Amino acid sequence: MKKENDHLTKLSIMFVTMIILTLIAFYLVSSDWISTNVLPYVLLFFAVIQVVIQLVLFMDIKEKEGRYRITSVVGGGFIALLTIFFLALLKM
Amino acid sequence: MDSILQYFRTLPSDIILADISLVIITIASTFLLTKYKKWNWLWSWITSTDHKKIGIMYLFVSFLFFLRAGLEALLIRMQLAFPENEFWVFQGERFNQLTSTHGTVMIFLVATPLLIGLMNVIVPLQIGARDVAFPFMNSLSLWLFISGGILINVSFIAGGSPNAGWTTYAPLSLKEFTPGPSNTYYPIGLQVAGLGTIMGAINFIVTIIKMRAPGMKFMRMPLSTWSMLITSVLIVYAFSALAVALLLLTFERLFGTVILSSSAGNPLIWQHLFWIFGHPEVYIIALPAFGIFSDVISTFSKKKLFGYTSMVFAIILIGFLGFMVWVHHMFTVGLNANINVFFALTTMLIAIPTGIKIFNWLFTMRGGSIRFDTPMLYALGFIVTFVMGGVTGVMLGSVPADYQYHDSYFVVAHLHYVIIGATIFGVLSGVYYWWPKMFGKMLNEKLGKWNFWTFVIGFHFTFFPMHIMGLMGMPRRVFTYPEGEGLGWLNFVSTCGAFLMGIGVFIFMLNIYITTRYGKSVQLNDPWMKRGRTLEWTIPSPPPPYNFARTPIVTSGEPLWNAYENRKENIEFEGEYEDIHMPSSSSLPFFMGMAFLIASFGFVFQIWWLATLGMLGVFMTMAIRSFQNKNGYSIPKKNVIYHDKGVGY
Amino acid sequence: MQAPAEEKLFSDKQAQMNILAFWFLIGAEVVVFGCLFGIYVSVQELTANGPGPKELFNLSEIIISTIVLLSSSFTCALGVYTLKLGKKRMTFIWFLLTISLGIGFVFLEVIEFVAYVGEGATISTSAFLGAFYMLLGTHGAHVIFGVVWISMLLIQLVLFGITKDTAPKLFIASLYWHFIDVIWVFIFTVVYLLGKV
Amino acid sequence: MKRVLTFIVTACILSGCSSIAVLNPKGTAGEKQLDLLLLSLLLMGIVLAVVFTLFVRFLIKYREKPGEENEFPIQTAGNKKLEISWIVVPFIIIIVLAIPTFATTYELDEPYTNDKKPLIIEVTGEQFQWSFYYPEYGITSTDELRLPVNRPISFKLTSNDVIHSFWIPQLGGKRDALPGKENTLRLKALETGTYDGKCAELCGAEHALMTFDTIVENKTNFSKWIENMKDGEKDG
Repeated sequence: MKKENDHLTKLSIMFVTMIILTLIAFYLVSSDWISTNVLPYVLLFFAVIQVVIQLVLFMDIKEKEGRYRITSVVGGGFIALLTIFFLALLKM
Repeated sequence: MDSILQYFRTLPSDIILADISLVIITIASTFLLTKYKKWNWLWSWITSTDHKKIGIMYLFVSFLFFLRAGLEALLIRMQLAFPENEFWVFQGERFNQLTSTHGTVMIFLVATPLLIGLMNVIVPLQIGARDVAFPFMNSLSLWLFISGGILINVSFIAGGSPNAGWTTYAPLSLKEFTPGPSNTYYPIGLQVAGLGTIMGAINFIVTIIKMRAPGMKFMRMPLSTWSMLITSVLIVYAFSALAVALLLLTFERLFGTVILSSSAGNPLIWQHLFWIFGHPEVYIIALPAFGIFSDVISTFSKKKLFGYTSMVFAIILIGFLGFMVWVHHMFTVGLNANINVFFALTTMLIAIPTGIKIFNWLFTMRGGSIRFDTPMLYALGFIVTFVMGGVTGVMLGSVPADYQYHDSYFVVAHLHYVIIGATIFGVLSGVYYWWPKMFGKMLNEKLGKWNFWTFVIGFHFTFFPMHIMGLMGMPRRVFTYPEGEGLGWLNFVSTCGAFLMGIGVFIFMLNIYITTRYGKSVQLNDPWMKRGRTLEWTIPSPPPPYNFARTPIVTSGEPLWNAYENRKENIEFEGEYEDIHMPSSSSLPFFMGMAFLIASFGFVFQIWWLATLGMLGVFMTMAIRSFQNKNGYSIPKKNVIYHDKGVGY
Repeated sequence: MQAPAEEKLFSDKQAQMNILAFWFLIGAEVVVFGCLFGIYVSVQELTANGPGPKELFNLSEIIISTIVLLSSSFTCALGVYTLKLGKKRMTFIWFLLTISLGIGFVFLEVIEFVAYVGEGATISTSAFLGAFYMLLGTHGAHVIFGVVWISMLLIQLVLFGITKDTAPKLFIASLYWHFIDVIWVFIFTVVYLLGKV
Repeated sequence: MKRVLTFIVTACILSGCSSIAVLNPKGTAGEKQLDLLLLSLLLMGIVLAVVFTLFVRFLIKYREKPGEENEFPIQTAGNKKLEISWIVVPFIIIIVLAIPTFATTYELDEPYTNDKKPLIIEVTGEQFQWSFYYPEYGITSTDELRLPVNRPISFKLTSNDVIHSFWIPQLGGKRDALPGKENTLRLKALETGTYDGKCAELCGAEHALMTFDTIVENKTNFSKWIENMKDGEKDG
């Protein structure tokens, strides 16, 4: 039963972390605390942290047959990034 | 009544002809089905969840589409046979419809599903599985493909076919320049078919990962299975990109977004999205063919595939690089030079894994004992044709030279060399090779050879001159060309070649008819004179519904061949007989497909109640499916034993 | 009621295959949303004469819907947690909470869109707005689909209890729900926050 | 090397291929593109020769002879050296092709410096005609493009409706004319004469008819034409 309670605590902590990250991101945008050149990267970094939390903790990506699950998501992510990159270049 | 007559008077004669033949075909098939009391038989196929039957239906339906698009190709060639020709009604607008639907149908509704169909039959047999992972979803994929296919095909007689090329570049494909339902059919029809394709691909992936027979490690899988695994991964990603592109076009045409318009948005977005899908698609339809050829060449040379490991890695590398080259379709749109050279390099790099495969095939034959049966002939024809198409591909990768080739007949020649050379030859090779496995009868060898030679010679006569036409300055998708540019005789040769190909296809159909009608059953597991190497040849032809009475235990990459070498008739089945659970057939996929069809018509013609009705049907069937838990039936052990001990056949 | 162990609930081969298949579907969806983001990013600045992200978005409203959706993801995780313990009642409650929060999110989004349209920011005003509505609309449609789907499964949960059939289905639906949340994190960051930078 | 290539071209022309526009360029860009075409053709010819030789040899040597039906040939799994060789050799071929490809791509992309006095022509495609505006002289011509020989030309391409593609095969490769965007194509005509110009991107019903004549003239004739056009515009 202890192991299960641990899991529950972990879930709750991570949930709180996500909320806090969101609020920090929100605060950073509404204040001039970080220069606008760096800010996008900081915000994207926060987003990536949240995604990793979701994938690993909530979605059990590393459990059974984790390598297929990770391959699938990473492959999709790679192609998505490629697409976004070249579509963003069209702005120029 | 007068107005209806008036309407028919305004129709072009080709559409009237299509209408009439549609009516005749409907009446004739209804009559025949009723006369021979075959409605139940038809229904048992429609609702089947057996991967072999679904595969055969895939093959059948896409072959019908192949005939349609092939007929269009002949019409195109007739219009272009002479300079300044005016054949029937196919000039200008109607010629654009011809080329657009020819391309769309051939790529989406012929090449892709033909291979999926063949692999649907073969992959589970090759890995020693009783069915695919999701038999229900398999049937659903089929019916979504058929619905999408019907939609694209019916556009011809209901409102006009797509007419902006198979690539449907914006802004030409937008409402502003092509009003009416024509180019709305394209995104919606392909969306439905594409959805089915993605499901099918996921099905293959899970089947191959999870349903292999005990002992069949990844590196023991036959090449057909390997290539289908990689192809399925490509489909999952590439068709998703296509889905977004199509969604975007749908929004542009139906809901008034302005993302692709030249004034408020950027039409190049379409080109990027389309080719992010479009280039991997080329490998989606080439890789399974490579797999088929690997198996066929190895079988008919009596040799183990040369460099198996490097073949597998070549496939993976091609799949990966396939996603990195799409901008070579856009070299002339004026992106900056850095982007162009990057994609030129990746394009050329693809030649390396492809070269690995070609040489491995050649060296598989070395030291073997080669028989020239029809499947092997197609494989050999493929090597010649595909190498030629491949080298022009490298030439096209050279950016500045591509400024000359781009959108000219040189490209038309190249793409037909690659796609017909790989996919169509591959499917024909595979169909000849596995026909006895699917139907228990050998296709006639003599007609097969006639089929091969007419088709291949016709092919080279049709497409080789196109290289030269392109270099002479003939742009693609033109319905006419002036006299005095020297293009006349080349085009005429090309047209003659196209008719020779048509004869080839006719002989193929004749072969199927004669074989089905008069052919003898083969009665053997391995009808290719003890040359079979892989698991599909260890079971009866045609296989029982459950494929393997006992699960085979695999100890090498070519279990059957190893058994032959040890002077045995078949591999040892070591597993126990047991009750076999079979998925029950279901009519839901059919109804879901039809609901999608109804909804699609609603969307195309913007009849919103019809669209809503159709979508409701879709969700209803999905909900019903969600509540179905236990389904399927059991074949008792004693029946399985009875059949397997050789009493049944 | 005896709690079925987690291993038993998901040990069925078919269930494992379903879960694996769903992960590949997620891979496909990643590309779908990647492309939608790509479209959005490339036309972000083409606002024609209509409002741009800076004028349009009101972050304090967005933060509420973000927290609503994040919480639904958390309740969903709790639902799976109790599901694995075999607690039917708690599972039901957590998932019910999840879909209620989902409905709340959709409600907030609809209000937001209605307000925008009221300001004259419609789907055909500019390329930017077109891409915005397409991205958000696709995400919203996913949320609605998820709500309907989980409701369906909850009915089954009530009818059949936690079995080898219902448990994997709920688990897969939870994966779907988390995935929607992942996408929202990016929408929140790329569309709303970066739109304001 | 160049000599061999020239020989091939000459042989080609003698045998009646002079009508193959791309192989018979009269413009700077077209010449560079032809060089690349020939280089890639040569390299690929080598590949084809190797493959077809092996192919024919293996087919003849290893076909099944009567009486061999039940024999078991020796099974070989592969050969490291051979497999590596057909990774390395194609790689070298690709490098040989890639370097001039890169160089030419950047070269063709390079803007003209002002001291070269390029003639700027603003080309607009619309369904289904081409118009050419010469800002230097303030004149516009439709479906007829006149160029002075030996003067660098900078085409500014755009479109009024859908995507078109501007192509004069004998002078050089094509470039798309996009609505709402400007593309540049640079070349220099090296010989007087009349060349066909076309639209290479499907643009609607009369795509095939969207052609224009390109007339390359010497300096005096070109000036005369300019004067005529100016008079014509005044009269009109």
